Amino acid sequence: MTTAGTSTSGRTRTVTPKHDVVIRFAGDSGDGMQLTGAQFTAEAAIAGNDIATFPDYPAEIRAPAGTIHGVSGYQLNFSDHEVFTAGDEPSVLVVMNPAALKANIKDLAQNGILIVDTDSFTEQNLKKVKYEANPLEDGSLDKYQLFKIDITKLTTAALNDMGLSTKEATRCKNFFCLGLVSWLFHRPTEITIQHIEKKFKNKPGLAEANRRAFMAGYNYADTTELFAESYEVKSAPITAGTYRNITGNAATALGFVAAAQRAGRPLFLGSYPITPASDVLHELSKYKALDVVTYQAEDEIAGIGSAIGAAFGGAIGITTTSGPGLDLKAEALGLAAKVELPLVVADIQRAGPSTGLPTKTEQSDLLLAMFGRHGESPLPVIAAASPADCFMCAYTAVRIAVKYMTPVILLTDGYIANGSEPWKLPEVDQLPDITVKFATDAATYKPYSRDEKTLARPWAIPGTPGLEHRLGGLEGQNGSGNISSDPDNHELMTKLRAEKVQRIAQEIPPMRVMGPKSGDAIVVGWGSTFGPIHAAVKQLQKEGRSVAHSHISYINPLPSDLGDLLKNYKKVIIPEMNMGQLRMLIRANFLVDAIGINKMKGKPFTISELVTKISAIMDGRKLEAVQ
Amino acid sequence: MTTAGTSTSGRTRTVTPKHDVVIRFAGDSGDGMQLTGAQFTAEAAIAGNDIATFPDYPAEIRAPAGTIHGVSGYQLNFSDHEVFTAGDEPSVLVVMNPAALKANIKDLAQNGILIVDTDSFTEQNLKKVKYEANPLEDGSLDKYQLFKIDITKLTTAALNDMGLSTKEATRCKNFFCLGLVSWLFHRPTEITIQHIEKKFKNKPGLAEANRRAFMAGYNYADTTELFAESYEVKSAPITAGTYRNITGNAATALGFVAAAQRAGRPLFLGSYPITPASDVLHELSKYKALDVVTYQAEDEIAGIGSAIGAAFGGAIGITTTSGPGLDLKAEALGLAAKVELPLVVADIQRAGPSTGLPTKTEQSDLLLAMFGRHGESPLPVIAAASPADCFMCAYTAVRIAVKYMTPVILLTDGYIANGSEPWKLPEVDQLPDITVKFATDAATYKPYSRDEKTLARPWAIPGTPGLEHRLGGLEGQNGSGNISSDPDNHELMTKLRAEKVQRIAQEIPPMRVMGPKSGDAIVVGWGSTFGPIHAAVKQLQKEGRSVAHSHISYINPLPSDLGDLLKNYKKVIIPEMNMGQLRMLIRANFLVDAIGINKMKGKPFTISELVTKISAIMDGRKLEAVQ
Amino acid sequence: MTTEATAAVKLTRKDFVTDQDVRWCPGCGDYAILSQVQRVLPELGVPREKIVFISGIGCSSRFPYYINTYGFHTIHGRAPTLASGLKISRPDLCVWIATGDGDGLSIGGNHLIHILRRNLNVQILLFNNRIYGLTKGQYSPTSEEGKITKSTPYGSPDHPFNPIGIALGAGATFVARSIDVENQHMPGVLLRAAQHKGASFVEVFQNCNIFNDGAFDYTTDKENKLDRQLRLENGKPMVFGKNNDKGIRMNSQMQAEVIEFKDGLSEKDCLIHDETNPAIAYMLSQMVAPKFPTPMGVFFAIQKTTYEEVATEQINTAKKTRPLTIEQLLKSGDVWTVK
Amino acid sequence: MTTEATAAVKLTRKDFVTDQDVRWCPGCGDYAILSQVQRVLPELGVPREKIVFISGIGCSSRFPYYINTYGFHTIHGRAPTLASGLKISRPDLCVWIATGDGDGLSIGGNHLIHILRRNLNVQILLFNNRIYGLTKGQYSPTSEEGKITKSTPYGSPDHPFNPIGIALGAGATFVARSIDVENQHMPGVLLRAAQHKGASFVEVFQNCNIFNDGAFDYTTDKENKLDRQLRLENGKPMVFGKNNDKGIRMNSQMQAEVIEFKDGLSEKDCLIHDETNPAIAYMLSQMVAPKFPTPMGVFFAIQKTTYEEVATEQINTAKKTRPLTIEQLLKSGDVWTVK
Ligand SMILES: Cc1ncc(C[n+]2csc(CCOP(=O)(O)OP(=O)(O)O)c2C)c(N)n1
Ligand SMILES: Cc1ncc(C[n+]2csc(CCOP(=O)(O)OP(=O)(O)O)c2C)c(N)n1
Ligand code: SF4
Ligand code: SF4
Ligand SMILES: [Mg+2]
Ligand SMILES: [Mg+2]
Repeated sequence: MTTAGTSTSGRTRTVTPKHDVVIRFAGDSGDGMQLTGAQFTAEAAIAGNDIATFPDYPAEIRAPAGTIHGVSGYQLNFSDHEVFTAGDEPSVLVVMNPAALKANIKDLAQNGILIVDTDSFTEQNLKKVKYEANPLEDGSLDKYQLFKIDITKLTTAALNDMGLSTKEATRCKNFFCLGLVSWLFHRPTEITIQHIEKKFKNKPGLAEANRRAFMAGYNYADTTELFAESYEVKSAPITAGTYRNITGNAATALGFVAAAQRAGRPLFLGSYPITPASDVLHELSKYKALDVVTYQAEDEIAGIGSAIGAAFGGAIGITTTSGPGLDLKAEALGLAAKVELPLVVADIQRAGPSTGLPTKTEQSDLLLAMFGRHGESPLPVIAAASPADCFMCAYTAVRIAVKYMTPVILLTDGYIANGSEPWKLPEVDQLPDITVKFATDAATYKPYSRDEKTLARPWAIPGTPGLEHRLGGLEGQNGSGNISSDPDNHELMTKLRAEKVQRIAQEIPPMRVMGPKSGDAIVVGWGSTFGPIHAAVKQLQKEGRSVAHSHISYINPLPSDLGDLLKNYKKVIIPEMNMGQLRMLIRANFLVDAIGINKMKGKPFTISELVTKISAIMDGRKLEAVQ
Repeated sequence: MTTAGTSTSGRTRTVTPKHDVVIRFAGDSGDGMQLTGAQFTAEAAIAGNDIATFPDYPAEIRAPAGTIHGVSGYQLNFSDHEVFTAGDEPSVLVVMNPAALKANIKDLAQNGILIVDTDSFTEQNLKKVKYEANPLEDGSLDKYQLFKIDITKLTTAALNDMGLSTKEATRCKNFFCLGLVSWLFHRPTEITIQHIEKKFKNKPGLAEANRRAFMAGYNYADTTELFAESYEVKSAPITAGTYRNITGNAATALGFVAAAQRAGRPLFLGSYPITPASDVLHELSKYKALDVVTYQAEDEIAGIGSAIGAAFGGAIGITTTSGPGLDLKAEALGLAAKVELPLVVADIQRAGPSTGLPTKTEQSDLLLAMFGRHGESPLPVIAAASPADCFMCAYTAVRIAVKYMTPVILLTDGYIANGSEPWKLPEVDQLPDITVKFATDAATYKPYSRDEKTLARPWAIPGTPGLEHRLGGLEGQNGSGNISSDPDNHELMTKLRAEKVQRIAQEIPPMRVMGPKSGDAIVVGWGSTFGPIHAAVKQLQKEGRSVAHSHISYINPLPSDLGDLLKNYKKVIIPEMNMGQLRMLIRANFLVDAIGINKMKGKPFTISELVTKISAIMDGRKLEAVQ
Repeated sequence: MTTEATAAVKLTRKDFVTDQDVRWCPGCGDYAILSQVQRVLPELGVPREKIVFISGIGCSSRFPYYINTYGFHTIHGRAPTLASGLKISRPDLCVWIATGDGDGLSIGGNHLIHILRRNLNVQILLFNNRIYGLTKGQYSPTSEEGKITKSTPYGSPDHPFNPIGIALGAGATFVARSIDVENQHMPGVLLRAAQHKGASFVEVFQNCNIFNDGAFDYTTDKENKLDRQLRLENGKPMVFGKNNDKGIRMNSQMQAEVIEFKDGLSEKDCLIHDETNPAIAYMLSQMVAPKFPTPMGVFFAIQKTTYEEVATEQINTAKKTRPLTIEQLLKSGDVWTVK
Repeated sequence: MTTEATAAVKLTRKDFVTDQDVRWCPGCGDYAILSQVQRVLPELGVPREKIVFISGIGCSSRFPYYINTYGFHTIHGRAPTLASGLKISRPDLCVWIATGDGDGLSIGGNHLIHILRRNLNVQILLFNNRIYGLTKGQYSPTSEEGKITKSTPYGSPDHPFNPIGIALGAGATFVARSIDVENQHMPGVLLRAAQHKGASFVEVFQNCNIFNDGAFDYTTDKENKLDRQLRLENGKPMVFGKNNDKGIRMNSQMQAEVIEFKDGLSEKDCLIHDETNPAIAYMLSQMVAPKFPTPMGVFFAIQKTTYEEVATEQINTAKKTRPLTIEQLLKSGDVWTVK
């Protein structure tokens, strides 16, 4: 239904309501598209839409301007109902140069809106990306609603009396774009202007320039009647509460801080920078006032080593990394497992093997997390399902580490680490309890005595008189911890260490099932595939399929009710952004012939590809046929 | 049947024939028991017995003399028929001090022969190991045939005119022991004497002292009529050929050299010392004349890094290590997998986790070898089944690495690395072909073009004009190898890398089955459990059980006929010196409910415990009941 | 580098340019270094196929992609390990390592000091921009104390490494320094490094204009650089300044000081640079701005055996003195025959 | 170590002996070091529970088991990493690191130089026996060139590290050397190390009588040791010899030489030891036998901020100037409310 609204300029305009919109901003790395995207996301969030985002940027800092490699993109899905992913295909695409067009146009929905900065379509730029003819002229974009705008020129014109260099003025074009789309989606201008003023409060010149560019874009859309209609996405029915839009990495950092605060212990992060994990380090380094020490170590081994040392001293020891760094932490993780100290290792997975595609996402470190240490050294593994879920998972990882005196591995990945969604702020005092109780009684203390319920050994920290003891990697006697090469004790300790991890199953809530409790198929996922799987299964259910979705947060130990759950469905389908790592565990544990849907493209699943493939499997068709 | 023989002294003595004997020498680390054992082994081998040995020594270099920790042992099984292990329990035990007695007596068979050096049973030594009374006197050893001999005194007396210090003279007591047991088992003295002369050819004084001590022991046994009877183990029916007794580590080293020689390439070993792998480094460092370079790197990462560098240059690159070192090599292994260079990583497993029990054996690095790298980076994994088998496995590892242009992981463990058995020397020119063909044609060369059959890319080494190219860990385009972040290419490459490893299945001979082709149970093993499993299954078959044994050498990829094979048996039983690592792979791959027998005691399975447990499982009894 | 330069080859700068797009940020100091290396390579008289560039991970470690020789972009910090294996097994190759202050001194510090100690005949170029470029701006082991970066919003608490000091401490046989923008100076240093038999360590000040812009402005400032740089020349007194009117003197307690040539002081009072004297090299490494001019050029250069020459010699000797075939080897030890 | 020594505690050597059997080889130099450390600890006035010994892997790294304080026998080469995390988060503790030439300079070289650079207030004892003891006799980074060991039957092709040189190059603030058998000398050095605020590096020559017996006999030889050791004393001329009749002089080109006190030469001609002068310290590190006497004692000692004091200060300042609760933190950023 189309209604008539009134724009700020007073003109009457046509406002078409929409349930959801997927918009993608794409430009050169230096064009500021990440900022535009983030700001437009904030507008949507405040308007009450449900949102999900997916930034996608190149491995190079600044690849040569105008090349495909240098293209940086930011996608936002905003809607009047619950959304689970940043959307399969954009219906609106904003591109700042030929490279961005070339790299993104294939994704744009048919008849989608395509906004282009014509100024950048110079012969030279076209040549750089091997366009023979100018696609803006040759009719090749006819199936889209093409809006050709001299964005650069218009921006610099709007700022021409400010005394800025051309370079400085040109930089503001991303705010011009923001103005355009803000008009297009019927956003109030005030919020963005407030933002600009806050963000650039120490640089009033910049604030003014960006404000002007923004309004120029907005007004340009308004006055030129560039767009025949504008759109409105109403607010979504969202649970009451206070929200903020959060990326997975920020949520992970906050989860750690909240846990340390609840435990009443200082937080020690030992880390070495690596994409896409570095932001957790950056975040945490800001929270010194909350007793957070961040230590940028000389390498990943030193990162985990320092965290173990800090844990020995009574701090909440954390180390964060991505795949290659987790490789390097293997030996020290084995030590932490053997000495049974609490520790959390967060692995923000990226596409491998080796250096791989460092800015792209993948779920291919699961078996490394499970088995990547010599000897028998099982460890708990927890995986976050969405940006906001990172908070609770990080919190839980600390809680379990401390309660069971064990290292815990937390898995997230580039997709949710950089992607964002609204996060309902928790009440700190309603978070699950984390109690730290250090041993103090010299008379009864034994380094390896065990708690009956958790099998945890006591945490006794230096500074406690009478509890002096020595830890180490050599096998030790249960109870005393003294070095022991007794064969029976080694077997006992091996089993105790395994059993301790198994006991964590008592913490795991029953599996939640979205859909029928039994039926033709259950789709089981873990980690960041939650969004696409959830949306795909919903759609299939709407189509009348007997299919359910259940998502695993605890991968080691697996939930105790999982095996029985799987038996209730004729087929078990496991989509993963790897070659079938969870599938292997499920098959080995439950002897079910789980079928995989595997994607190794450095990109999350789209809902539609999952819908297609799940259907195919349910129909007994070969997957190759639909690929 | 007992016959009368004539000893060297001319006396008539009673010689009892035996089918097999298990003898263990045990003493302080400094007592030279490893040498005595090895020499006695050589005597048995030359006499044509089949043999298997198991040395067992402490983690400390020299724990304080006389302590349990300092006890070092060497066990030999020699027989007139085929043997598969060093034997479950010794029937002869030689102990040099109270600590050795205390540590070993529980293993001695009932009525077994116990030879003791009484001189060391001083009050002080007894106290050190907490003997309240002298066990030689208090009747506690009545169930054995106890021979109390003043070995130390007799040795020094025999040497007293040689001008040696007491310490030097005392050191020769191990040769006195050797003389004793040589008499007891009816060995000719010449061979040992030749040996002594050869071994100490640069130290004529020592040669003379040891020769004298040896003869003193021999003659003492002969003249004193100490033993009522002596024993003879006839030669075993062994395939014709030239043999030598070899440890797993020596065989591994020779396998590598033979492979490099057949390939016509220099061998480069980059390694960092670690127990129990160091001996491979020590061995290889001797063979410079065969174009072997050994590089003792600053750590394990440098070890593998240097081997990859050497492989890039066209050498056969090898790195050797044990568990903790394999942890550290993970990241570089991923690089080697990505750049597809040939490389062999040998992991001589030891008991973990962490430092664990460094001198004890275990099979607990299997899943680390399989999955211990971030990203999808599958690699071939080969496991050796016995000391001599290490030769062919090492050879094969190189052959496959070169043929498929891939890193290969070779697993052995402390048990077979240090244990020994007779090895039938191969004819070098009859070993499987290893052909290295470097790319040279600049016109057709592409770094990532692929061989149709193996999917191997070409090996082009620096120095070849026109083939200049750059390798690296970033994902590359199939064909050109140029850096590529193309999503489809990443998926293609991931699948190609996996497929290449799968193709190795075409190299794998059909599974050999010992026993019925179908039946109640099949016992499946891998690695060093071969001996005990084989012997146990043979025994069960003799008892009329319907049980077979099949052993897996190639763990990745698994043999293509394995799945079908397993279906022919009602039960699949997998004994492992770990918590069930192969079992997990078998369950996941073939969805069979494989049952594990797991031992984590730093020691190999005994035949009898396997017999008991396999029977229990076949009878449907719970394993706990028999443990 | 290898001494087996074959005069026959006559290459030019262009021969060393690859077809790959260079993907550094516009304005990055790495471009200047690349172009100077490409200028120097033809002068070595080594055929292209005999040259190998090996790097770790970082912006600087992208270097090999842009040089048309053999190349290997390995993993973070480990370039020296691959270079060692390659050079030991292929002493005929001319091996270069390109690394950064993070790659070479943070995660890779150990491999760096060990390759220097072992004195493999390779050239090591350490691009020191005092920042982690590729991971977008965290501080590095050479960042100044108190530096504010993404990972140190309150300022770094670390004392930085002195790369020259580390190299000397590790026993390096050739240690030098140059600057990306000094295109008259760097080629000479690179050439010396290439000609040195043994491990050559060259610290190159490199500007990262995105995350640490201007880190070396004080030293490279066009106006004042002659007052702020001390150009080292072996056997020459340590003189500097726009008018060559300043120098370095050492007092009897081994303390260096800057003197101006007045009140009877002249270059005769200056310390003579001696590339073979470790104490002088070390003292120079400790001279930092603004108290001292920044020394540039070759700090230290001595001859020692290289690892690979000793290793190769051992093999050749073994082959001569104890020749062995694989058949003999297998049959060595205690062998018996069963018929 | 920590400066918060509490005078109240009065401990003796015995308080620091554990109930564990000491498992070194009889005659190993480690025993002497252990007993001297146990003698010095009571003098620090630090309660036992505030002391932590951290080690890697090696014979020497078994050290913590034998000292009755808190202890951690970690993994090979990584002791400094655990010590760093512990000391940063617990500046109140007195942290010691026990390491070997393999543990500290081979696999652990990088962590060692980084902890020295960051100047954490810990004491590092490097047991240098020039061999890998625990793994039964391979050569180490401090083994002499040409050394024949299990892994180098043809002799090692490496040039050894100079541990003192490495430490200085890394920017250590306290660098010293002593010998296992010198039980008069070592306690003084240990005490100085403990009292130094910042990372103290002490190289201890240690005899491995099983795999490298006599490695330091030349220096420790009872008859001649006074002629072969140079005992360093701050502010004193460098004099040595049985009759104090020899000394170290430095010429104008910064070359050290041994002089005998005759022909008018006396201790006045000798260089005065100055612990704060890096050039002197480095020159001393380069003096090797037999040309020079082996310097013993404190080579270098200066004051710099420690990592943990700056880190702690940042936290305290942040708490004061920008106090924050977890509730506030969660609600920071762009927050909106849905009703
Ligand atoms: C094992 C591992 N850890 C971390 C990283 C992430 N990483 C890549 S480059 C780099 C630092 C680069 O700094 P530098 O060597 O100074 O190079 P620059 O980019 O400044 O030239 C880091 C931390 C990685 N790729 N691998
Ligand atoms: C990761 C790893 N690599 C190798 C080893 C084996 N290893 C243990 S101690 C040691 C060397 C010890 O030498 P050093 O530090 O000099 O100690 P020492 O025994 O001489 O006192 C080695 C190589 C190990 N335990 N862990
Ligand atoms: S980030 Fe810095 S070092 Fe890296 S390419 Fe850009 S300017 Fe150069
Ligand atoms: S091997 Fe050497 S260093 Fe180790 S305990 Fe024995 S004597 Fe000491
Ligand atoms: Mg840098
Ligand atoms: Mg040592």
